Amino acid sequence: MNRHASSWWIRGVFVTGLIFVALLEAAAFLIAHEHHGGFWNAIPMWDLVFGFGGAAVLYLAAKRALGPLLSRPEAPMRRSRGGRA
Amino acid sequence: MTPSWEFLIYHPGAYLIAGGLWAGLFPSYAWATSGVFSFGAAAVFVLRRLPNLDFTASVADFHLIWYRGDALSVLFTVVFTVVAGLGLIYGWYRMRRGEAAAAMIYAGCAIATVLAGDWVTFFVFWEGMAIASTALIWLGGTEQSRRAGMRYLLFHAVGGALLFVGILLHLAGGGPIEVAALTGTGPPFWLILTAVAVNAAIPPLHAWLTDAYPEASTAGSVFLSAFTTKTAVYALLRIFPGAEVLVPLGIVMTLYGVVFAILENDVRRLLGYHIVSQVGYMVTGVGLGTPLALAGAAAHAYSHILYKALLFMGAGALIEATGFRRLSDLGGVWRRMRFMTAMYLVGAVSISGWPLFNGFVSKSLIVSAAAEAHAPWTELLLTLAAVGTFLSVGLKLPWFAFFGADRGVAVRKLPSNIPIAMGIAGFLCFAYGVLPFMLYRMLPWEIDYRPFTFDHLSSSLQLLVGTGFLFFLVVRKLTPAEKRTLDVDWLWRGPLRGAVSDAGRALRGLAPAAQEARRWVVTGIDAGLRRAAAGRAAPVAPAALNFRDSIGWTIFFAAAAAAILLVILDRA
Amino acid sequence: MTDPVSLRPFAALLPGIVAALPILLCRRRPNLREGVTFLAGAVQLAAAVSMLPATLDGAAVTTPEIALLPGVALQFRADALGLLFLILSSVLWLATSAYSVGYMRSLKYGHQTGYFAAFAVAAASAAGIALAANLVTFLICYEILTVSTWPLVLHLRKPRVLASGRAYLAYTLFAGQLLLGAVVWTAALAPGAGFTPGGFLAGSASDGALRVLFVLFLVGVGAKAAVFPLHGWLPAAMVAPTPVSALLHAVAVVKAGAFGMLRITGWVFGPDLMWALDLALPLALLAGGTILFASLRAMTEDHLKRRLAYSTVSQLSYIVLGGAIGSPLALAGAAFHIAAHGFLKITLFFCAGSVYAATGKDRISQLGGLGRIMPITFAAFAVGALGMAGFPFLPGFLSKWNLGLGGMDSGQHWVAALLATSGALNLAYYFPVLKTAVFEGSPAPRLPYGRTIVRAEELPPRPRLIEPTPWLWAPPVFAAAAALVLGLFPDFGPGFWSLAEAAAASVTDGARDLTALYRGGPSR
Amino acid sequence: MRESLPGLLVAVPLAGAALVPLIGALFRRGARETALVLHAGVFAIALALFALVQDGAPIAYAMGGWPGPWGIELRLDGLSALMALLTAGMACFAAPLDLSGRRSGAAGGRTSPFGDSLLRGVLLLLLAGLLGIVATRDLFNLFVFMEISSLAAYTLIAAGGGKATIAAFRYLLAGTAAGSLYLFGVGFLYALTGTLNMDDLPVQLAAAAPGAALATGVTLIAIGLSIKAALFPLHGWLPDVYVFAPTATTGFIAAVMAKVSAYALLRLLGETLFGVEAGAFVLDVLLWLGIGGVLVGGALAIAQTDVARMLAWSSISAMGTILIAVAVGSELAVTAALFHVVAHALAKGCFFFAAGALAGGLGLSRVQSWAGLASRLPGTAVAVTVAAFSLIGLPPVAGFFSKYLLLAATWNAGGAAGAAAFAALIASSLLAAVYLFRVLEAVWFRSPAQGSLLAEAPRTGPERLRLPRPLVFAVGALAALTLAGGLFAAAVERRLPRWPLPEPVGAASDLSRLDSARQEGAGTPGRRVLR
Repeated sequence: MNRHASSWWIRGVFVTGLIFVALLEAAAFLIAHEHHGGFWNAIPMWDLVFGFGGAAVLYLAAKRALGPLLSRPEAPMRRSRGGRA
Repeated sequence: MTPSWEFLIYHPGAYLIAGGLWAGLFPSYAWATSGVFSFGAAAVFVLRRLPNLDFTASVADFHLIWYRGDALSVLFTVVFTVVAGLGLIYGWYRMRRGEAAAAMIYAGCAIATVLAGDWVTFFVFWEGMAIASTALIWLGGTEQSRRAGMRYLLFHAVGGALLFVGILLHLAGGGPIEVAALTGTGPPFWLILTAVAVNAAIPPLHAWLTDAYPEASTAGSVFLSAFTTKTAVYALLRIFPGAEVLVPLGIVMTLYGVVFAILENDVRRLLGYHIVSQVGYMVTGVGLGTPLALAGAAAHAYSHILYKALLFMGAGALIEATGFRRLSDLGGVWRRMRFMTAMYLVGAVSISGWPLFNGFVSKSLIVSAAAEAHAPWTELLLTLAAVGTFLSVGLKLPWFAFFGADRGVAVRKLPSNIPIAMGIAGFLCFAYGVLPFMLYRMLPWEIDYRPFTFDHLSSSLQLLVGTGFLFFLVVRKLTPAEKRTLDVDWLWRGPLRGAVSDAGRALRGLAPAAQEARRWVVTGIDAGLRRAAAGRAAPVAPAALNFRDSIGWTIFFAAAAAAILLVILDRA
Repeated sequence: MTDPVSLRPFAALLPGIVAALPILLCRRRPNLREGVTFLAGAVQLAAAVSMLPATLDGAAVTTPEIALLPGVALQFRADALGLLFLILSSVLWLATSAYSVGYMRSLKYGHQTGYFAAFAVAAASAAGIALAANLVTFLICYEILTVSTWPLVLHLRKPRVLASGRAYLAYTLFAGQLLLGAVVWTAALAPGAGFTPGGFLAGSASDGALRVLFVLFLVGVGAKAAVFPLHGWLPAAMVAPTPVSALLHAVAVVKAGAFGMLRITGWVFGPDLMWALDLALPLALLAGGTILFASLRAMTEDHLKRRLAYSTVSQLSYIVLGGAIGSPLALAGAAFHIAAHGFLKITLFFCAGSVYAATGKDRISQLGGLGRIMPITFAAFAVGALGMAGFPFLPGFLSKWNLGLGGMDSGQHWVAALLATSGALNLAYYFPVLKTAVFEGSPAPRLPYGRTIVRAEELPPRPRLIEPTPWLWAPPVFAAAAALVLGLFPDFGPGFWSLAEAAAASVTDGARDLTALYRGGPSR
Repeated sequence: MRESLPGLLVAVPLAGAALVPLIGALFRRGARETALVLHAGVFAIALALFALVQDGAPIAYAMGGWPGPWGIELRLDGLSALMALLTAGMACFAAPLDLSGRRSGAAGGRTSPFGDSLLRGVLLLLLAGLLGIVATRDLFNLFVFMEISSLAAYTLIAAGGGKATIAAFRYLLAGTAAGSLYLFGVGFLYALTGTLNMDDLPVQLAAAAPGAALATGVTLIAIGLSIKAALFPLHGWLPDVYVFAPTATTGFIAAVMAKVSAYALLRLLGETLFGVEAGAFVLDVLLWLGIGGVLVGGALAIAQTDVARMLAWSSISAMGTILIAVAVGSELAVTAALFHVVAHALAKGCFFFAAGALAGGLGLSRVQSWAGLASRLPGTAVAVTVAAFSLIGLPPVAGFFSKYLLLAATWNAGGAAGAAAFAALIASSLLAAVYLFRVLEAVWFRSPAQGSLLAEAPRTGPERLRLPRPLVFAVGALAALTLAGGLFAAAVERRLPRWPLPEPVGAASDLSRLDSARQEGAGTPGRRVLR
């Protein structure tokens, strides 16, 4: 059906997310203070960065490092793409 | 305490096991009835808050504490009962009676395991779970499910064997018969820990899970997702609170699971990796050993059972509706199964730790406990795992399965029991998320923890949003490939299996040799003697005497003996 | 307590022998003939049970000595271990007789009269082995058992069967002659050679001589107990009709060997002497090796009965292992395993035979889907398989548990590990049978291209049940039920567990209350 | 009456040997019946003697009224009474049979040149000779009886015709050599001591200096009797004789003849000459030869395809067994030897009668030709099975108990030789199991070959296979006795004479007591220290 739906989604989520994050960061900067644990919690916007960066690290670890190493083709008999249009 | 069988009245597991046996033994239509009755009865006694009593009974000369209703076991009993009921509803039309029977017995055994007060009872139902869940996997009905079930069974048999030896060593060393925290770190400690680690799917002992769970039927995997690993978490909480070795193991689990989940294509296999990951939190919590951490582990197990069941139901609904089980075959079906999509998303946000959902209130207990225990790296890595969880379960899976490019997969209408079960599960995830004290007050450890601080909310949300940014940045690269990821199960599906079957074959290969040797001994003597005797024992020839002849030899020997003896005696 | 002297043990021995003649005479009236068998079995069982109270009180009903030769007497005594074996074999003889009726008739086998007659004699000689009070009596019954089972092994009279029969004889007669030598030797060392709890050979000869004597005994009874490498006859003997494999090659004959092993280690040498002579550990290791070897070997067998046979090889070594270790719990576990394995293995053999009688299939790979059309049979099979693996509260568990604890008592911690490994291996070779029979075999539904999930409604319909005649399914159900009862209440009925405990306590001077330490309930 | 019984024991069959052919010649019939009566009478005499000597006192009969040591004395003690009883008993089974029976190997059709009654007389002569060997106390008289029995045996064997004639001739060669050697040996002893009386000889020998002459005498006697007893490696005459002789003859001589020679060996070496160094030495040699015989006989029996030949080699093995026990010579060993003599005689007689009946009457001589026997001749099959069990030594038949006693005796003997004998006896059982279970397998579990006699013969009706009634009686009775000997082993054992024998009445001998080990071990199983 609509094969280009994904771009619409991405755009929407991006815009909404950006606004949300901006508000969130502002509030956090103003209100939040009960940090504990590692020194990094004192870094502003740390959580946002960590969410992005952490996901990137995991993505890279999985897709770039482990994927080529560990991915093997499925049994040829079990391919299924395009079976049901 | 005099042994009695009265406990059977109070034992929710007994109802489920009895119901399962009934369902298995009698014609098909009986399973639903027995399911309702057994689950209902179990639920009644759970709702009556389970008497905090011990019941013992004597079986086979073992005086067993069949039932020990303290707070920890009650917590798990409650959630097990709930999820058993949900699973029965979910599988109402899908399950055939054998499957229902296996599922009920499986659930009953899990409940009985956590209620077991002594090691023998514990072992009994631990093994019972393994058998019943194997049957459940086998009832998936495909060749893959049968093979995976066999591997699963063997893996658990090894685990059970370790547990058996560990218990024997523990008892022989004078340890108490009650299941309690082990003191000392001798062989029993490590044996039992390894056995529990098998069930808890701690890498590298985890691959049975991702191998077998996707191969069960859709309803079967809902049951599977709930009991075995969480019983192991219970066992860790009971037996190994504060065992420091668990912290690194747990952290490894959390990350291992998410990394593999990012690579995974099969829906339920992906979710299976997330069981590994989530149980990692609990393992870490047990290892941290502070009351908050232990409470967090217990609470997270509780939450996890609910949302993971919901996720497996969602995945199952997807598979049932479309017939496909891999992300690369799916996409864009949300319009045709909106409710199911929504409920799946509830599960996804729960597991990802979104505020207002139950994962948030329990996972944060463990992370906070790590922080309070001044284990910042633990905290950091657990947070990293949370990021990965959201990335794969919260974003990748729904994106490629429900949203994303619509591949026009036909979706058939599902019977209403499926949305009902998912609805209840989703509601529970949400309810505990907004009313965390409902969960906290059941915990065996007194905790004073407020999840909904602004700081906590804001950091969680930032984290999730940050992850979301990355996801949409690399979404095309995340497109699941039609590939299979090698995991440690390669070891025993490949070399180890080969080694065992080679050993068997080698021994079998000895058989012809042994048989040949036997034949040589039995008939070879025969044939050899015949050959040897061919001349000597031949029938009489009408010719005159000669030395080839037996009479000739006789006379020769007689004469020779006489001569020799005479010579000897003459000398003497 | 002095042993009451009575002729009652003969009442347990004679029915089988006496019945052989009327069985032969009733050749033309099969129902009457089988009636005689049942009557004999009932009398034997009743006689056995009647001796139970005295035995449980710690006294053994003993017959007067019947002198055979100077210093050689025939004497029977119903002590705890013997009575355990006797009651087991009596009960299972009755069950197997019923099963034989169904099996032999539904397969229309010939020579049934000779079959039942030989069976009766074999049952009687098994009873004689159980009750033998001295080595000579044991030997005589042992040899008669060999000879009386030979026609049963050869029942089908095909060339391959004849070859197996020769292998059977080659092993058992060879062993019997070595046993004869050992018995003569022992009788020379200790006149009378009566079984004495705790052994009687200590100090009677040099260590080296006693070791050689033990090796003779080991080969003599070890061949029947199918200890590696003397196990070859057992799989070969699977050419016999299934009831024969069931009773004789799962219970009577092989148990006679394992039982003899217990007698030798516990009542001739005695655990203390075994350890003093450094024989206990090698024997235990040999038994352990047999357990592992046979388990691995069983996995490679596709022929169901042969797989069961290798399983028997493995399981019998549990008993040998317990006898070798000789600690109270290990002996109790080993003695109890005689009964436990008896019920479980006979269940499995009955099931294998029922499948063969109903469908003509005897290979595991052919069993696909049969579990769904023979649910009773395979339910019983599942009980047997789980019990073999030592699943809790099936009887195998109790024996394994005690063997493991007994091993630890003697400092042999590896025993527990071995038993656990063996349990896992048991699952590995029994459950594929269930997997194949119950969970596969119906033609797989043809899935639409790309689909990998079977929907409920696509599963094939349940086929019609083909459970055979009750004569064929009732005995396995009985045996499985008995196994369940025995697992949950090991003292139910004849009190197998009490007997096993009493036997172990008598050998080890009752030095320790067996149950106190580990099963005394909560320690608070 | 009591005192004359030993004389009657020999005289009755001797007279009968003349009487029966006479009746046959005069009346044409009645010879068989007369012979039967005489056999029964001899058996009755033997039985009476056996019963009478149970009190331990031997019964002596001085021939011609001349007492020993100058006269020839016939004396029956427990040992000889037992042998006499066995011999006379086995003869009773052979007596009613057709003594000129054809064997499959015999040249067809031709009847014996002798009349039936003559052969019956010869059988009585054989019996008289054997009983004489058993009864006499005189060395030369023993030779005479030995020759009588041998000549009678040659005749009976040759009556089989065909190859039996050749076998008989070759037996004659070996037997004559044996007799000659024996006679030489006796000559040496006589020259040395001037006496032939078995009671007097030890007394005289004690006075005589040991030397080469004595040793030579002992050795020659031993070799001569060993040939008669078919002791390995002097057994060569035996297989052909047992295979080709007529059924009745085989059954009889296989059961007792070699054993009577073994008895003579025991008498002479174990009793009369035991005090002589050479006598003890020869016994040690005999022990090892016995071991060799046990193994070689058993092994070559396996190699046979013909039932009778297999049984013949089995007999060689059995003679080795008996000689082992004789050579061990303790009380227990001799008891064991005697038990084995009885058990083996019964079982081997049974088996040979059956084998002869099947081979001679039906042409079933090969092991494989017995396939399916049980379905056509079930009674014979059962009897053969019992006999086979006894030969192997399986309980509960007689052979088991003799095997047990033999093992106990050899074990008690100790030493390398004792251990070797022990091992050899166990091995012999295994070898016997190999060749006898092959027969049993064929009999019970193999199907007769297509077209063979057993396959064609109807199972019921007048056309069904049957054996001659006297044979059925012999086979059945011997099998029953074999079984009874096992079931009542204690009773049998109790009636066996004890060794060393009680002090001979009126003998001045003290040499039979020279074996100190035996005296120490009196009452308990004896232990002769073996070299």
